[in-house]
Amino acid sequence: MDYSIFIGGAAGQGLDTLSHILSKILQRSGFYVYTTSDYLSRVRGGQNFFQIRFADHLIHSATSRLDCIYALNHEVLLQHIDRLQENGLALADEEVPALDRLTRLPLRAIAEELGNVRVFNSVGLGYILKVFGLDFDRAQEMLQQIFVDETMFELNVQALHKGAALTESSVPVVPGKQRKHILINGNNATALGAIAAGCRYYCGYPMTPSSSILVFMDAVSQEMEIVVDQVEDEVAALNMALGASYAGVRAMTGSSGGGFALMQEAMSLAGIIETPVVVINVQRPGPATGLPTYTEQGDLRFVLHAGHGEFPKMVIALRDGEDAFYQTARAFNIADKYQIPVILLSDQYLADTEVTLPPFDFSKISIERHLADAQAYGPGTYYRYQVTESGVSPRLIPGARGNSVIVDSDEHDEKGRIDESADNRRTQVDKRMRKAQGLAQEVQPPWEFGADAPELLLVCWGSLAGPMREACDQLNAQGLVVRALVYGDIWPFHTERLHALHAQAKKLVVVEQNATGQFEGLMRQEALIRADEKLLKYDGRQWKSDEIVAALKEVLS
Amino acid sequence: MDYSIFIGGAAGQGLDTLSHILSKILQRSGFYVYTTSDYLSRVRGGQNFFQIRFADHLIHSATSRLDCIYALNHEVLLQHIDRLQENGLALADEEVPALDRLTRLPLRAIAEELGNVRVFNSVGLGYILKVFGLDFDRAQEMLQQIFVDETMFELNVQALHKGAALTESSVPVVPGKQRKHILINGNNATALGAIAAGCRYYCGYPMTPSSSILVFMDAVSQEMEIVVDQVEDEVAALNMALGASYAGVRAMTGSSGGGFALMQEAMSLAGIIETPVVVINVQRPGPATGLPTYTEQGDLRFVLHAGHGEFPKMVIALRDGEDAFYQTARAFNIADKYQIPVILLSDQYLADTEVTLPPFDFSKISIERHLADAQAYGPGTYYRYQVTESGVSPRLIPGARGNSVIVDSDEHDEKGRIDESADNRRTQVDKRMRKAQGLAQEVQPPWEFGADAPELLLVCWGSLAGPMREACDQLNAQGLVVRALVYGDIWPFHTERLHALHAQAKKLVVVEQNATGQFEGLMRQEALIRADEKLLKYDGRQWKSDEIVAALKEVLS
Amino acid sequence: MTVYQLTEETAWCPGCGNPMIRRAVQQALNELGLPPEQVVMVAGIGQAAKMPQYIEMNSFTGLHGRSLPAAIGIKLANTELTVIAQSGDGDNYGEGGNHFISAIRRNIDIAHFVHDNQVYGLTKGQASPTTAQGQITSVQSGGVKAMPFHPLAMALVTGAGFVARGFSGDHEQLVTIMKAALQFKGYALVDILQPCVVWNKINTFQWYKKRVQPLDDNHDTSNWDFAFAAARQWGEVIPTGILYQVEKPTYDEQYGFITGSAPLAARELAPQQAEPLLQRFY
Amino acid sequence: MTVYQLTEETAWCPGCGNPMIRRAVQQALNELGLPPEQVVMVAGIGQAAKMPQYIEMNSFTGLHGRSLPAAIGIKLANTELTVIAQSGDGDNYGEGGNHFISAIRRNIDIAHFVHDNQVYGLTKGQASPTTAQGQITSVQSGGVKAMPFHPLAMALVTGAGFVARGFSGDHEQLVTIMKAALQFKGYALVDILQPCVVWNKINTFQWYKKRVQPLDDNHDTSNWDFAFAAARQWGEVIPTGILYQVEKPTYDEQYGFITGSAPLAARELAPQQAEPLLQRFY
Ligand SMILES: Cc1ncc(C[n+]2csc(CCOP(=O)(O)OP(=O)(O)O)c2C)c(N)n1
Ligand SMILES: Cc1ncc(C[n+]2csc(CCOP(=O)(O)OP(=O)(O)O)c2C)c(N)n1
Ligand code: SF4
Ligand code: SF4
Ligand SMILES: [Mg+2]
Ligand SMILES: [Mg+2]
Repeated sequence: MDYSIFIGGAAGQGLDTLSHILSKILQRSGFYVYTTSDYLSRVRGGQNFFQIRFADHLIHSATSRLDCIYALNHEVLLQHIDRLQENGLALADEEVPALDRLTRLPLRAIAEELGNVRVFNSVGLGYILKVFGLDFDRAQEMLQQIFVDETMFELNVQALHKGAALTESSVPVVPGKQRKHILINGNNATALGAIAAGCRYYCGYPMTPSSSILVFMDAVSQEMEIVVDQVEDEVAALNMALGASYAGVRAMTGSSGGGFALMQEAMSLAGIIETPVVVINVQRPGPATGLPTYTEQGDLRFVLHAGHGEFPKMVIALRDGEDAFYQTARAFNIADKYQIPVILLSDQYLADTEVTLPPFDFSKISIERHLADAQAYGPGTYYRYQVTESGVSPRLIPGARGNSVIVDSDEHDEKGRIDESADNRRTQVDKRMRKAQGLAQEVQPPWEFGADAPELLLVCWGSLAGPMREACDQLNAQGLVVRALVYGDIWPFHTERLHALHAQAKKLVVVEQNATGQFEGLMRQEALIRADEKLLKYDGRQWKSDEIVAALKEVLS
Repeated sequence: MDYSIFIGGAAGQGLDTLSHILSKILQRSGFYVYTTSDYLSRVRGGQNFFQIRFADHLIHSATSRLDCIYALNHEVLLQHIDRLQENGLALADEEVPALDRLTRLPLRAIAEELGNVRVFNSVGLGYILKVFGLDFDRAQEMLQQIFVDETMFELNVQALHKGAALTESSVPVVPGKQRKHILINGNNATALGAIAAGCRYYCGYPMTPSSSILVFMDAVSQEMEIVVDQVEDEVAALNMALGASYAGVRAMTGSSGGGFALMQEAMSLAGIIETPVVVINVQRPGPATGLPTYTEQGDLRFVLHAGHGEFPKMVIALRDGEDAFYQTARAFNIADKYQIPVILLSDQYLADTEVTLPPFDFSKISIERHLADAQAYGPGTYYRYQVTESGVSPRLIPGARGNSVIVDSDEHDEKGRIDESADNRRTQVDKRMRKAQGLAQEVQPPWEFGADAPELLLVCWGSLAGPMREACDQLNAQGLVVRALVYGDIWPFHTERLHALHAQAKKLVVVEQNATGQFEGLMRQEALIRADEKLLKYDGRQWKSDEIVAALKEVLS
Repeated sequence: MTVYQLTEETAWCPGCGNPMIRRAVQQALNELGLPPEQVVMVAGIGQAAKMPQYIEMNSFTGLHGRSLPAAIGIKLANTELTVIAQSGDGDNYGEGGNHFISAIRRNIDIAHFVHDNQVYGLTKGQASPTTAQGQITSVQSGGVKAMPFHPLAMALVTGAGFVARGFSGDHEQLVTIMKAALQFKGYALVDILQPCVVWNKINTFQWYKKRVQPLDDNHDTSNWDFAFAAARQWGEVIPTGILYQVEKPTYDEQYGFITGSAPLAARELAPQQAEPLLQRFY
Repeated sequence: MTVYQLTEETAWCPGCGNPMIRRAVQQALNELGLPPEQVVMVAGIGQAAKMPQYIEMNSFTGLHGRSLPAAIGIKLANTELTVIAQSGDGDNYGEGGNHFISAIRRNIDIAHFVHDNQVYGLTKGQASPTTAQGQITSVQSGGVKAMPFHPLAMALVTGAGFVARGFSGDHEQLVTIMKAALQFKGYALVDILQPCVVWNKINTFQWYKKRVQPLDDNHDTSNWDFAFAAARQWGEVIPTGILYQVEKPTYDEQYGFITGSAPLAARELAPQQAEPLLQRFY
């Protein structure tokens, strides 16, 4: 069992609420849910849509085919009706012009009859629930949560039932069995990961699609005792986070490409003052403003080479909600251990897509601060940049009696004082760069899916994990012998498995969500391996599993 | 004939004036001159020095060995006396403690006798001129230029002669014959190139070592009718330059790494609005503040991947003063032709080193604006982002009656209006990216020096050109069969000659002025060629030709 | 009226103040008879900054917070252009705060129209620098902690020669102010109170309507103290109109060569004209 | 006196005002008996910003223009620290202009000491935002075209609770001001007039000396209008001292949880404390 319901219309027509309610009902009814959204950069109007896929088995991607379309206007219907499955159902209000295969319902009429046009969507919801034979108790529960006002709640419940009364259950649905999953999007998972890791300071400047991290952090700020701050600009943001980290708290900031661009100088500062910090770039298509509400993996190389000058850093691409949670928490440990900036690379697709996942296991998170013991240092004996074999110097935070904690953006000596001599420069560069050796040990291999001795090796990274995983399954099911590598840790770069599988496979295809194949370039640079083919998508819409399959077949044929 | 004179002391002791006068005397006496400087980031004190090399043949590098040291204090003398040649001369005032091989002179005593301690250095200058049998007329000419005040001029001339009277000419010097050369540093050459190219707008925020471009541009602003503006910050700078360029003038801005870092978002803006602009990054060692007055090639990859999102750009590393002039002028043509940002990559070494060069040939500069003809467009028929085969759209500037010139940082349609559809996105990305094909045709091959069928291939880029050229000559003279490739155009990357020579040579060694071998990584990425060895220097001091020779011999042995 | 045509569709919400401001700009430009090829509108990013999308004219829509730098570059390159920087409060007083100060200090000859809805509209209602202290938003769920920014008082203190406050709901006054700003030689700030019906439920149309009070037509616009007091008035009464208007030398004209003959953008370029500069290096 | 030790050597020029300011900071810290482990000095980049190099204390020398953001981050992470942001006029009013406005609006509890030599010292004498209009420099060979920035007036207009002007040549007053600023709960601005003997030949020690005039010790520091007038006075007489001092709620304390018990930086971290947040997603 595996269905996709499409909800489309203009911004401001309540699509998001409807989609949220329906997704939650499906989750609470025990299905696996995967809800993607497609919205324009505007507050009202335009053509937006949500696509809710649900199934009785694990799912990892949106699909092109639709089983049900609920359209709030004519345009959106026309744009997507081609994707409707043979037995699919297209629904719209009577006001929408007639169309082949379209069922027109008196949604508005019923709502008006009930005395409030705004319950329009609840009529539609009732209809859909009924068609799929879904649980009305769950629906009522959700409506209660959303509509705090008792009369509005009652009205919506009535609308629900009026809608249901218009039809019969007609689509075969097996009862959902997965009762314990959470439904969460990537940004919230990231925020939870940060909080679990003990992040006490999060600041940022609003920027789609990163803003919801700021929103979530703010919402729990008091409860979790986290300083959450909307600041004057992104230049300030990273400098502030570094100040907070220097003073001893775990600190993080985030933005999308344009805001991340404004953090470049401070990124470099993190490098030389060796102050840990976690920064997330939730990518959207560029350049500049680009497509603010769509998705892309276009900042990979920009992020990899962020900041002027040379210093060790780590770059981790988040692959799905679960990964977002655990990797974000891990990022703080690595940042602290090596006293470096760790950059998380996410994207709008991962940020906004809501997926059912096993509840995150907070007991798996450990907090490793790697702070030095102030007691160990007699007065005046502490040197912030002490030269060590690992390149990591003992880190104290201000407050140690008798010892100053001095950080400086100029090249400095062990104590933290400006020293422009050639000898000192070499010593300190070498010290900082030695951290790269330890860091290389931390790198986790890419995820692998599919057949063991592959003829075809697929390589991708980040949020393509889900679609790729499904595509890989489908390809293998169709008789190809395919294995997929999905990179999470991007830098340092992991080469071992890539070399091994490349040696086995006849063909290597890289799949990316950008126009230039940025990861493929990195692969050439680090592994001297060139892809045989590159599948690149850069229209702002995420690869779906079936699209990958189709595109692959085309290049292979 | 080939001598190096060292002038060292503390900031504020007039080293720069002395060095400038001596360099000019040597230039005007017909020698080839190569003056490097080594100064700390402070206005007073510390240990700074200048090194003036002059010869009767072309020279391209500083050298380690010194023929004359003029030291204004004990410390600087101690630090450098080891570099003095066997017959070399070390000079200092009597107040400096005695030292083996040091000639102590009554510099201060004579100056005081003349009634002004500040003529101290002219006594020293007189001594040096005499020792090397140099022309006193030239000296007087220079003093006149520097000391506008008649009494000060007279006093300095007297000092000069008093100094000369202390010694005899002892160093064999052949008369210089090269009368037509200019003496110029890289930043001034760059500024001249920009002005020759018709740059009408230059803005920036002071930042060592880029500031002198701003200073020069300001000095000639009225004469050349160029708007030169010190602005509030580097974020503003590039946005302003883009505004100016949109309005129709050739515009440029510049900074060093930290300031360049603040221009990242606007770099990306240039990419999507397709507005030509030239930006120079005069590199200094990072990260962050780093070594503000020293040199490094540490920003290569940062610059290459500047700006979030994907868009075509060109990166040109300047190799010497002449190259700085011609390439800067060329950058404007390429920026205009492809409507892209062109980034010039210089560094403190090139910026500050003063070299005698053949006068720049302004008749070789052509100005190619590639502007469309407003007359060709009937009312409402002009589309700023018209889709073309080359990817380059006709460019009008505001002022065309009946047609609006619309640029937008959002993804836009041909007219310049926001269009977030997938189709339009692909169309516009493809259009922009097609420019890369034309751009690839513009790429100039790297410079080549040395033996024809090399056993050893040396590869470097940018300001290492000079030292590398000399090193290459020396190695070949010593019987090795060496050829050097010196990259100027960095992006798009030129591979043909590299592949050809790599196939011939037994060994490939990359020489860079950074700690991680950034260019070598690019070579792996673009040519799948890994260097056999990397010679990396990252102490802020430029490779000298003899140092390259020595380091090479070590890795080869 | 065929110039400065307005698009039929916009992405603005019904009830939003932006369309009103658009009408006012259009009318001001038309009444002044400015030929559209001589006018450029520069915007940042935000709801207000979508303005150039919806008027047929030369435009430069750049980065969030950076409309002023781009506008300055344009003006210096071609002083014959009438340059309008048009953007939101977040854009100009938040991300672009440093440019705002600097534009005033420069007294560059541009008209600066700020749509001040006291909120970040496009990004869904976070506090802007002009949001009241204590106001609750999606990211300030505990209420805004910072004190609000006072653009007009700031401008006056920093030496602005033209300072005005408009209201999207007072069309006629707004047109008058805009015309004066466009004709003013020097930097002219017009802070325009604008309701955002979706994200700002405090400073609604009614809220503004009740408070705005046009200044007496005959008040002395050269009286700085009066203007300063009016700029700082923000309560039951919010004075609107041209608070202050006194010309002083502009940045652009101080370049000397910039005006006269052709605009810089139209001057001939000849490399050899620069050759005499070589003399400095012989 | 063994705490806050001064280094013997500095890179400052003989005659520079910076060493005087250093002595004043040291004395103020010592007289207040602030334990050095509880104090952090934050600087940007510039001659003034070298200060932390030359005093033995906790310090964070960050980026040019960014001392305030770093200082704010530090304060929010540990409200028990006394945080001093100490940097130049270029740093704070030029590159860092946006942070300056924002720090004032936040009323964050830090002391802000600006060495105002009306020039960019470290980079060799270009105009800073406080350089007088018309003054000639290496990059403004035709004279500065922009009007100067007025930090004190700006701060008052933007709601600062503590605004003072010092002079590096009046040691005693400077120490008094600094002590008050350090003890003030909230953002405290001290603009310190400081001669730069190398790059500013106009605003010399003598120039300042002739003009500075300490305010009457007993003047009412809660009188905003008086303070504003004094802030704007810049001519034959330049009033110095604490112009204004009135406490209001600070940004930090508005977080509620931030004060009390241990500073944030010292609180225990336990991942499982966050587990209840999962409830929101069932
Ligand atoms: C560097 C950068 N940061 C953040 C954003 C996201 N952003 C776009 S518009 C906006 C706020 C708009 O507020 P305002 O300027 O007041 O305009 P309004 O939408 O209210 O008209 C923000 C934060 C961006 N585009 N670029
Ligand atoms: C991003 C950036 N831009 C420019 C610089 C170069 N810079 C260093 S200090 C300085 C000016 C310092 O002036 P001010 O803050 O007044 O300090 P002063 O030296 O006068 O004490 C500048 C422009 C820099 N370090 N970083
Ligand atoms: S969200 Fe607010 S500012 Fe934006 S269009 Fe709607 S009403 Fe106007
Ligand atoms: S240059 Fe000026 S500010 Fe810098 S140390 Fe010298 S006198 Fe002081
Ligand atoms: Mg707004
Ligand atoms: Mg200064």
